[in-house]
Amino acid sequence: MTLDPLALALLVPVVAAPLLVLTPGYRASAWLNVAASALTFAAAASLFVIERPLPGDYLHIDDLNIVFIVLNTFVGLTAAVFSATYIGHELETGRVTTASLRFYHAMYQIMMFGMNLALMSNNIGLMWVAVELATLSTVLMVGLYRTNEALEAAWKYFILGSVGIALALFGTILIYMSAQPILGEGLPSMVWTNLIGSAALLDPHMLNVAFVFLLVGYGTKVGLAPFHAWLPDAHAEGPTPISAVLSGLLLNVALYAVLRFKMLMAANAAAVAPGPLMIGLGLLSLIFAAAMLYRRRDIKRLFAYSSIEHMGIIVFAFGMGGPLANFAGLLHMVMHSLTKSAIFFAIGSVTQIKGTQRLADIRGLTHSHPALGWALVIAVLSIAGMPPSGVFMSEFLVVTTSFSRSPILALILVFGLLLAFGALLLRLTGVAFGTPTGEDQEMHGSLVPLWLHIALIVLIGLHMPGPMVAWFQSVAALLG
Amino acid sequence: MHDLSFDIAHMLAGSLVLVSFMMIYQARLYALLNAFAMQAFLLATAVAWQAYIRDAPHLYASAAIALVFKAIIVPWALHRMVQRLGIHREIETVVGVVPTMLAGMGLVALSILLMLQLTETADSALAREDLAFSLSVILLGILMMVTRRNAVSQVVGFMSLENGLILAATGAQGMPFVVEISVAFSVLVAMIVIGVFLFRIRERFDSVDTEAIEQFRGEKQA
Amino acid sequence: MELIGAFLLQGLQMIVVLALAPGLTGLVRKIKARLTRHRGAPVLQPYRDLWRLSRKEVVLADNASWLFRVSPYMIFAATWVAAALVPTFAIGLYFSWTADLIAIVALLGSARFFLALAGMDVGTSFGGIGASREMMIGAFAEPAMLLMVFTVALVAGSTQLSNVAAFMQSDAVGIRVSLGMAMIALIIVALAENARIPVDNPATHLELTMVHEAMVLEYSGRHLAMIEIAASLKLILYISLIGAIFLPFGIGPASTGIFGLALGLALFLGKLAGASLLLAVFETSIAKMRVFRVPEFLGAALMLGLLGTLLLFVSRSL
Amino acid sequence: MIDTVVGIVAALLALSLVATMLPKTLASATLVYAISAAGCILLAAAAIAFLAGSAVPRTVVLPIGLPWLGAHLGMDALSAVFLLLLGVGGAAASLYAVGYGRHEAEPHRILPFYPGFLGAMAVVVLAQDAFTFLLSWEVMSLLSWALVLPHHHADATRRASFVYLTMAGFGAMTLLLAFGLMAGSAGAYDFASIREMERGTTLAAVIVILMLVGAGSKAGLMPLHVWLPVAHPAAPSHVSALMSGVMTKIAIYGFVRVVFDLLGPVPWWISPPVILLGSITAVMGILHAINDGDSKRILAWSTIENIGVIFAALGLALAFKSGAMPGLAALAMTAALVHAMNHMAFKSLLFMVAGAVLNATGRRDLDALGGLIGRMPVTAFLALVGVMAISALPPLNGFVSEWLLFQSVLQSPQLPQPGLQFLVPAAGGILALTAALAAAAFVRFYGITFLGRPRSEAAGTATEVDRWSLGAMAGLVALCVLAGIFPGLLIDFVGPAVGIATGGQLAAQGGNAFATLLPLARVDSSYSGLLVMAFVAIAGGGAAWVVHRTASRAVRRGPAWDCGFPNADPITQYGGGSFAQPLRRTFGAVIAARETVDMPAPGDNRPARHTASTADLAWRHVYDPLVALVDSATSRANALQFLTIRRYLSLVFGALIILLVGLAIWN
Repeated sequence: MTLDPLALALLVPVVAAPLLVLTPGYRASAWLNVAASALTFAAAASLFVIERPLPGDYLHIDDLNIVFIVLNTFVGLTAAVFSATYIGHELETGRVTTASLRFYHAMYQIMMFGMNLALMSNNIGLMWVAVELATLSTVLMVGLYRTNEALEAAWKYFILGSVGIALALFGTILIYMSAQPILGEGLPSMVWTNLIGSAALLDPHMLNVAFVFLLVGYGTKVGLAPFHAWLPDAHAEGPTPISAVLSGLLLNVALYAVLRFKMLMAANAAAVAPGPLMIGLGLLSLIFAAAMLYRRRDIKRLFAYSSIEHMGIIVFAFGMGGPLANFAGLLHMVMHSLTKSAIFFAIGSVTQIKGTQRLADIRGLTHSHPALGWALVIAVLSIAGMPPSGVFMSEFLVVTTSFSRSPILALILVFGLLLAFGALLLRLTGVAFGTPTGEDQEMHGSLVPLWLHIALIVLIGLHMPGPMVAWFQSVAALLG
Repeated sequence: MHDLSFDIAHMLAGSLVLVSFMMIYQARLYALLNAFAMQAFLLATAVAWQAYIRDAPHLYASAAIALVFKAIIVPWALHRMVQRLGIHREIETVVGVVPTMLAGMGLVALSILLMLQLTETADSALAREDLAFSLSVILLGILMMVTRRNAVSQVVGFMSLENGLILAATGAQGMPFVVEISVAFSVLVAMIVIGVFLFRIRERFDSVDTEAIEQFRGEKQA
Repeated sequence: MELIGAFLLQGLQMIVVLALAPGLTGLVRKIKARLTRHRGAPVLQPYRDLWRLSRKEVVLADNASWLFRVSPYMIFAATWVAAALVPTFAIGLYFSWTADLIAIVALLGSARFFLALAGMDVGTSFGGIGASREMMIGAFAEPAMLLMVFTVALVAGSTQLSNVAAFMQSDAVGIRVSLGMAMIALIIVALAENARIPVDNPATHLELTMVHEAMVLEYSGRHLAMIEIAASLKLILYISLIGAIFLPFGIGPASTGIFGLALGLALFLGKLAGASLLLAVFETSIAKMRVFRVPEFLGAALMLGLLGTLLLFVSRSL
Repeated sequence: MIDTVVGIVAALLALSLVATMLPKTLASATLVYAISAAGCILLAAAAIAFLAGSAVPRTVVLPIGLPWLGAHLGMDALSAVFLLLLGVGGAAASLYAVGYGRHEAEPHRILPFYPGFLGAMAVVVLAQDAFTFLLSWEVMSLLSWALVLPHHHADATRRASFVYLTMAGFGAMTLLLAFGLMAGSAGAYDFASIREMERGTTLAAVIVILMLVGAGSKAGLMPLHVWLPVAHPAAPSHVSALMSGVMTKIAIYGFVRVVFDLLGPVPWWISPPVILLGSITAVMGILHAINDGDSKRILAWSTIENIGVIFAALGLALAFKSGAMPGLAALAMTAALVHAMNHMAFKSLLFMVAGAVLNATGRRDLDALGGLIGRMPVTAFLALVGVMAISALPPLNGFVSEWLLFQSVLQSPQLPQPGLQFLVPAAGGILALTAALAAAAFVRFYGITFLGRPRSEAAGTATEVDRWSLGAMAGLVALCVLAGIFPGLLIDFVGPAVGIATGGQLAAQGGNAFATLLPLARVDSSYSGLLVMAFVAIAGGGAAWVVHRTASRAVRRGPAWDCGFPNADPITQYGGGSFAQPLRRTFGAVIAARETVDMPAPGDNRPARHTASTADLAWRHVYDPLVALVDSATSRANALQFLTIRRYLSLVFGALIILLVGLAIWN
């Protein structure tokens, strides 16, 4: 197999991981980590220019996953940069050891490998394996700090994740069994392109059961209520760059899996329509998360719940279906990845400055650290759906299109959005304004990734580049 | 293929479900572990049988894994643990055995109902019933996880869940990755067991005094 | 030529109201005195008072501002213009379209506005009492007045007083309940606006009961003269307003010859005399009410005005 | 034409970005405000040119916003009228800010948002598609939110900003729903195709209600007004002037644009709610204004009142329009638009006055002011014109719009529906009451602030404000007077916009003799501000001249008459509370007025206390319960954060089982 970008995007992390384990000194490994991520991103980005390889039994590239892959590698890069400037301080405060840092960087690459593999795989079995790989690696990173809370979080994540894994596997097996009579035994019946090609022939009842299991299994990773329990703690107790990656990427990967199978369902007329299920789960997650936002005392948990909320919105949008809603869903997903990871970058610096994650101890950031504070304000307002971020555009599309189709659902959606908006605004007002309190250590984390993300958010919100629109529209058509 | 082989496979699969019920029925940990070992053994046999009747040699591998790892090592390890934690006498069920049994019945009924709705195809008779059995094993496994307090019994529950998965995977004709999957799951289980060992997890699963947990929750409850 | 005539008539109208105003006040006082078996001051006394006041020096409070000194003239001017726009003995005067009934109400409103401000300027508590109570009275009197205007305008189809008077003279309008209600409303408003019993007592200087007098307490000399004459202008305005709307007989168009106008003038004087008699009788026969009963009193006027308006629709839809 | 306008707007928005990089010096503040003022003047000029000339409306499409749609920007008469309003108000506020801004502690918290706020409002007016409209609407809310926050150290300010942006978000969501209904699921978002679309009357009515809520929450319609009384005192005064004088009118624009222009025919029965809501808002707003003790909050309440008046006029126009009487609809609509213009002028002026007083004394509470007419004579004079205008006294502009409104109320018998025939005069009565109460409120405002004796040290030592501020205020005063004595010009100006909205138009007024208003030839009710002004001037001046010539002109100064009870304490003057007492007692029920007297027992020589308080029923009956509800609900939901893993697992399991059972049943 020649060294095409796909292979590169997968090989680089695989090669980098052992290197990182061996590299002495965390600085070197940190920047090596950055370099590897940069290389991966370059490889992924080159997928735009070169013509796409034909789908094989294991890997393939189409309009849908290329968006995910590029986004994934990009945020992976920025997160790596942030982590490189951030993690050193953790060493000074003694929260981590050099050894665990090596391990951390290696795991970072393995996680990137898992996610890229999951996104590129043309094979539902391979996708399953890859998602699990990514999950397990993140589990280990969540537990990095070895505090009781961290272990608690990691353990919770691990157990719920494992059950999710099992259920997803059963769904995968069912899909295989439904395909096996048509596509024959063995690998062919697991190849995505074959499946979608002959979706109409598959046994609808089998598909239904399979979809339920896949939805629950992968939905656990997406963090949909009521399968969300691992998410807030995992975000709150792990290292902040990992929280950024979790919210920005892992959720997307799981969502991608759900979308794939949704397409399969949609392609089979006799099967149960996946829409209502997704709409229900989406609204449930939205309302639930919005309600939970009010009582948060920990800034990272706050935004973890906001991730659940936005996953709810996205799943709702895809559940509604139709070109506009799907477009909105994709856009919202991209925007959420960029914005939420930006927010976690900001929070990383904030927690280092204030030496705490308690919301009550963080005050007047725009006063004490204007560059950081205002960035946080912009990012939070963007995630809350304020223009000129793309989130506003996607929410505009979702609400306007769904209201004329099914008013009740739209009203529930709007209610949830307002609830969440109020909560975020309440917290933001406290955090960003007023007279600063608490300790004020120097800031290590770099602001470059943060502002870069914000620039992208605003740019896309005001003027989406043509090619991007083209993909989104074709993908929206694919999703049906 | 003659019918006998079907019937044997069928019988083995059914007996897995039976053993799951036995596990639910067992309140004491030692008995539970023994039951689980039995289930693992049955699974190994079932997989081996599938390997034989379909002459799919790679399945022998996963049969072996099931036998060695799950029927022997893990039960033994858990046995040790129970002794170490000194919990072999505790009654660990959250809800009484009878309601749990009834719930189990319901689950089996549900899974059979679901699987019988599948459209009849040529050779899917066995597949359908196999699926029904493995689905019920899976559901019973989760049921066990949620109705037992103790970490060990929950590990056992998880593993019986996974038994059901392996059963389904082997039942699916010519499914790739079965061996890899069983390996992956063995690793998973190993990690769980180690985890239970390392941080004496039982409180983290569940405990009588909730205070002990909440001091590990990031946010104290107001 | 006739333009000059029109100007003359308009001027005459302005002069007439200005000239008659103090006399009217004097007349009312005289009758009241008689009714209470006093001899009373001569009818022409107000003219003498004004003359004397205007010759006295002005005593200003130390912290009185320019507003305090300007207000009397503003009040006088606003009231006078308003009064001059109400048809007294002739309609269709040259400038009659300058302001309709709504504008006249608003002009009186601005007079009240300045009076209240002037009351607050010196910074004694009396001024405050007066201003606050005056504004409360105004807050009820103006809407009542406007609702009355609605009723009339809905009948006459215009808020232009000349048209209203002309329409009222025409036999298109019979006796209407709503018009009666409007008239009562207008009378109540008139009593309140002119600080008459039962709302206020023009003769008292007992602090707790007075409203108008409390505001002008600090005024003296020519300023006081201006305020006084403005007050009497207001009185004559309301009387001629009632006359123009509800007893429009005798008010001829400006084009009628000298005799028509003379007749109109004579009738106008008659109306004034009758009105002052009624007013005096009314005032002597009832007592002043507590300040916080005033809203109820004026609220009644408001209700009457609204009722009148609504009844119109009923009678129309019948 | 439109290109230049878009250019100016773009420049304003760009200025915001530039302002973030400017050094924190006085010069940069002056620069930003000066450029903003210039931009606003240009906008106003462009609008005037558009209205005066017969330029054809043209739309430009920028590659911004929805990719397949782009941002449609265009200008028609309606946009031009509000662009003019924005330009004038913005220019005045900016000029004022050149002087006033000097006193800001943290100018870098204002400058980056100020020009952008102006620009965003302009875009709202120019937007020709739903997305651009809502985008700029939200940006407008966002930047104004940031502009409320400069004094963020005060808790009240932060709370105000929170309340404000939450209400704004709510309003935006309702607008989103409204446009969702208008555009349909296919997403035909540009105004042109929204106009084309056919829709049932019920749907139209729903949209009107949604617009009423959405635009009303921005304009300050009850019970969505709660943000105004908190946000306006918190914001710097020139921002308050903009928000109150201009932004609320942009909200009005949104309502007019959608309900009258885009929506097509609406059922008549939707107009009574609008009229009723408007009138109630008006009277409630002014009642609160009378009873409030904070100068800027008084003005905020009075803004609510005027918004109510405007909405009542709009409702009337709606009624006439649905009754197929374009001429009368035009009369009501003219009243609404002219009143919007006038309110922009005098409300901005009064907020500037309040700001000047705040600068000079540092106090906003009436009971600490007084006697400023001596210390700041020019401000006092300008303020006097302002309060006369807002109290609708002839010959100023406030009276013109009120007069037009009453004239259109008087046409209610023409309406076919008896319900409206009864409702409209009643509403007219309420509006008359409102006008009278407004006079009372502003006598109180002016009298206690500027007249009497100083009630505090600060008030006693105040000094006149800078020339820039005075210049801006003087300009607005000139506008109030001109619009009062030459109303015809203004009416002719808004004519085409009225035509767009109602399909009818008033006869041209500009040419009438002595600038007389004669809106309906059929009923020749007329009013000439010019002549009234002239007569009053002649009469007053003449009287003064005669008296001073013929009689004495002697003046002696002496102490005020104290009734033999010498007490120099300025506290003995009537204060805000005591002035409001009669009306508070009369209307106590609707403003939840409470008076408590604490009378010490005989022999006890502590002072007796009298405290009076009023409350906003909207808070008491809508928002506080809502907050409590959210509070309890969330705290109950919060338990889910603290479950054990086994319970979480059972959640997953339960969900799975439910789904499977559902599936089994579905098959």
